[in-house]
Amino acid sequence: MSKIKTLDEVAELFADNQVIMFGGFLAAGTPESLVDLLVKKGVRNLTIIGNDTSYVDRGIGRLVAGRQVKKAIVSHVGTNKETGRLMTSGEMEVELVPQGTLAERIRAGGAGLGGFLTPTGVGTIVEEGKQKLTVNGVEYLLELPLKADVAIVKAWKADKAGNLVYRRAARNFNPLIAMAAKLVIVEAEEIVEIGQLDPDEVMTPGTLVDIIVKA
Amino acid sequence: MSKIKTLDEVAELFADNQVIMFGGFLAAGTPESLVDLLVKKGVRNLTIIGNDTSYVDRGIGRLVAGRQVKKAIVSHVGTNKETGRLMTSGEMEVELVPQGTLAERIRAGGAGLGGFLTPTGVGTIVEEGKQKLTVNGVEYLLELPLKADVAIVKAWKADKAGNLVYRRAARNFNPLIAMAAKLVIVEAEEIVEIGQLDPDEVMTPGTLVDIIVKA
Amino acid sequence: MADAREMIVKRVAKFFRPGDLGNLGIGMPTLVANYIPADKGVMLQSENGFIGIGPTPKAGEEDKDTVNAGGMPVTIMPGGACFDSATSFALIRGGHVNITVLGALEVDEKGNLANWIVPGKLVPGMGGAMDLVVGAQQVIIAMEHTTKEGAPKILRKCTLPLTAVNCVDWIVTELGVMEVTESGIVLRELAPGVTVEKIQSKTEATLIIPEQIGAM
Amino acid sequence: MADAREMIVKRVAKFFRPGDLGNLGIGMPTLVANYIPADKGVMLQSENGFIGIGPTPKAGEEDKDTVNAGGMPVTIMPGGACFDSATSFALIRGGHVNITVLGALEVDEKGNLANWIVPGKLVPGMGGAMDLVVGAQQVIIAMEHTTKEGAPKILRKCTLPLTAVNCVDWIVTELGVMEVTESGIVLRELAPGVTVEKIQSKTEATLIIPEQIGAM
Repeated sequence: MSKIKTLDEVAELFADNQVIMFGGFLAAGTPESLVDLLVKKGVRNLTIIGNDTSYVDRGIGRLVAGRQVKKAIVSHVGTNKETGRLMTSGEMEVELVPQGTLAERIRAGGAGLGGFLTPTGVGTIVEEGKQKLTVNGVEYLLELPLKADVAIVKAWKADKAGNLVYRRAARNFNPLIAMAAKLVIVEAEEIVEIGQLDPDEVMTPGTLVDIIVKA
Repeated sequence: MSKIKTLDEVAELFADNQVIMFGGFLAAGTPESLVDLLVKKGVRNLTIIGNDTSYVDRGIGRLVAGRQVKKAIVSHVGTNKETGRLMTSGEMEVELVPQGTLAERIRAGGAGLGGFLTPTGVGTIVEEGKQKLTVNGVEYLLELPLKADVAIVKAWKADKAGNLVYRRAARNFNPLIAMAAKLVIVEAEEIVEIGQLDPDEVMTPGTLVDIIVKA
Repeated sequence: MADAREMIVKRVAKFFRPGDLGNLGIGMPTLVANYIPADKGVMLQSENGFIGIGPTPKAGEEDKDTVNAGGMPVTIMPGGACFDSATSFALIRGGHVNITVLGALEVDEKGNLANWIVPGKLVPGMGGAMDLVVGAQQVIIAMEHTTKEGAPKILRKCTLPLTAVNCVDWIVTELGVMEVTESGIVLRELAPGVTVEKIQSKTEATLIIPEQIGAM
Repeated sequence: MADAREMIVKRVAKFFRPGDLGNLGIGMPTLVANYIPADKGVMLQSENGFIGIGPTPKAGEEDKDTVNAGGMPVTIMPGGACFDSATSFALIRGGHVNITVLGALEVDEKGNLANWIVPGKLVPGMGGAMDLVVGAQQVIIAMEHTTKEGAPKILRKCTLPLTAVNCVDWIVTELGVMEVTESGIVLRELAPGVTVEKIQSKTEATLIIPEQIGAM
């Protein structure tokens, strides 16, 4: 059964209220065709998890601007003025998470860990509501894993088995979210035959990937 | 200042009582020339941390057979009968750690985490002496990070800046230990010029590597 | 006994569905690979660091870096992928492995498993077994039904130190196929010529006997 | 003011030693790169996923995938390496970054730092700043000594929500160089024409004045 699908086929898989993890740092490494699809389909009340809310007119930021997002779990919103506005007006909930903690929470979700102890955020408002543990005299916050219904991943190359290679700074959160969601949908710039990627260059094993679309 | 050293120069850096992390799974991916050096120098009372104690006559197992090890933190000792004998006679301490927990503890050491929660080992003798936490109704063990004085790493290719590429199943614990030790010594099969490795194929950034020797 | 093992691994192979990622333990479980059709779309993980275990290489064509978790030379199939040990166990612990097949010293009716230590006698270490049985979506135990001395290995309660609690889903032996459920161990299939009385007589736990029992 | 910024970043650049891995925050800290000699053997990390930030590409030669943490096109130097965000912050949190340079809204005499939020006014998110100041071996604050209105930014106690406690090692402003110690903030260097009285008058925290003060 081929993993390669058309955008029309993929559109069926998105629904209101989904928790969606997205790859990308600002706009680099975000699957724009899949975001197009989400915008076009108009699904609402989404929870989005990823590094930032990008720009009003690029990347995941377009979902924010289109009021499709109920909650964003991100590390940075400063480049998208709509996020700030909707956050202040109470129309959208924003959970700000330190970037390293966010990456690690997604990794923990994908790796079956129940949480981890980080020194980041101790003594700041980030610690509010969190359990604190002292290990060997040092105080840490217990941070909990994040998982999602769907991950939308941007790859440079995919083979037909779903093995992925990312390029430069477009890697960012993509390999992490590909481990942490029930359904993993990949937008690849190039789709190659099985055997064309060397096993050592693969950054996400194909068994994690459910669906591939051509960018 | 070049990172490339001779084995004689490296010999100076090993000492009794060091905590040494080693790459390798059974004998694949262990830096044999560096183990030769440890055997030849005869340093003693070492604590070794890695996947297993390999075989009596190969890999890190040679240090065990030569009674150079005070304590081994490993997941498996079944292939080295000397480990079993010294463990039973009380001449060597062995801390058996589930393989995934071991890998994650080393990663946590390198990543500045204070520990992590894993379901592995709950309800078994592995939980003895460990803190248990319940998160969202599931019980986890709190496992703590591991760090070392020295990591001995086996790479396939290294560039002169210390960027490393591993090959096939010889990767295993090598990238993890390269993050978790004060001094990182790499044995590379091939040393290439800076610029000959594509930034996307590098598996361990060169800034983590202190010393490179040719295998 | 060779026939018993062959019957067990052939049956276990049938659990795999297209697209599954499997992990086979050392020993008898490894042989399951021989009975999964190559065109079925099943990938096998080697927990030392790759997905896509292929056939044993020909003599002289072994690659020192391409070995399985038992240290034996193997090959990597087209479409395979390599990774480090933390990622390998992130895949395992994170539920990305669909089926793991392992041997056992003891299994009990709560699905508890003991397969890594006989205190004072055999202390090889747990290796990856504890993570595999906690993380894999389905845990299948492939073993001979009793010890060499004929003592039952399927018990009311394990006596050896556990590998994990409540983790086993299926037990396949030369006598039959059993499913571990919340109510206990249900007999699902019997091997040819084996009666319910015979399999129960070699099992300490009381088997739950459903109306329909299949042929193994 | 351009001169002030240039003086600050030039001085900060001198903190870097051969072999160091540095991370420069967005804004003024980014300019520090211009004053680290290319042959010094310093590598810079871009926390969105690589080590080896190189010069801005020529117009038309930008690569959409090679951008810095501010989203601006950059290049990757020979000897650079790319990685995912978890690895990027493992490097940061794990102490593998030697120096991070960041701006500040407020710093206090305990080395507390506030640089990510002005409640109700400016809520951009902390991005990577909280991890950087906790994880980097040395935290250097590069900022103008006072606010645009002339109010002190080096305080007895920060009033804004913190980025981290007790994390700042050095403060470099257009008036001088200060080291944050367990006893308080020690004045180490004065800019040309600046007196102890002048820098103290623009600083809320009481500076510790050693016998020797260098020239910035």
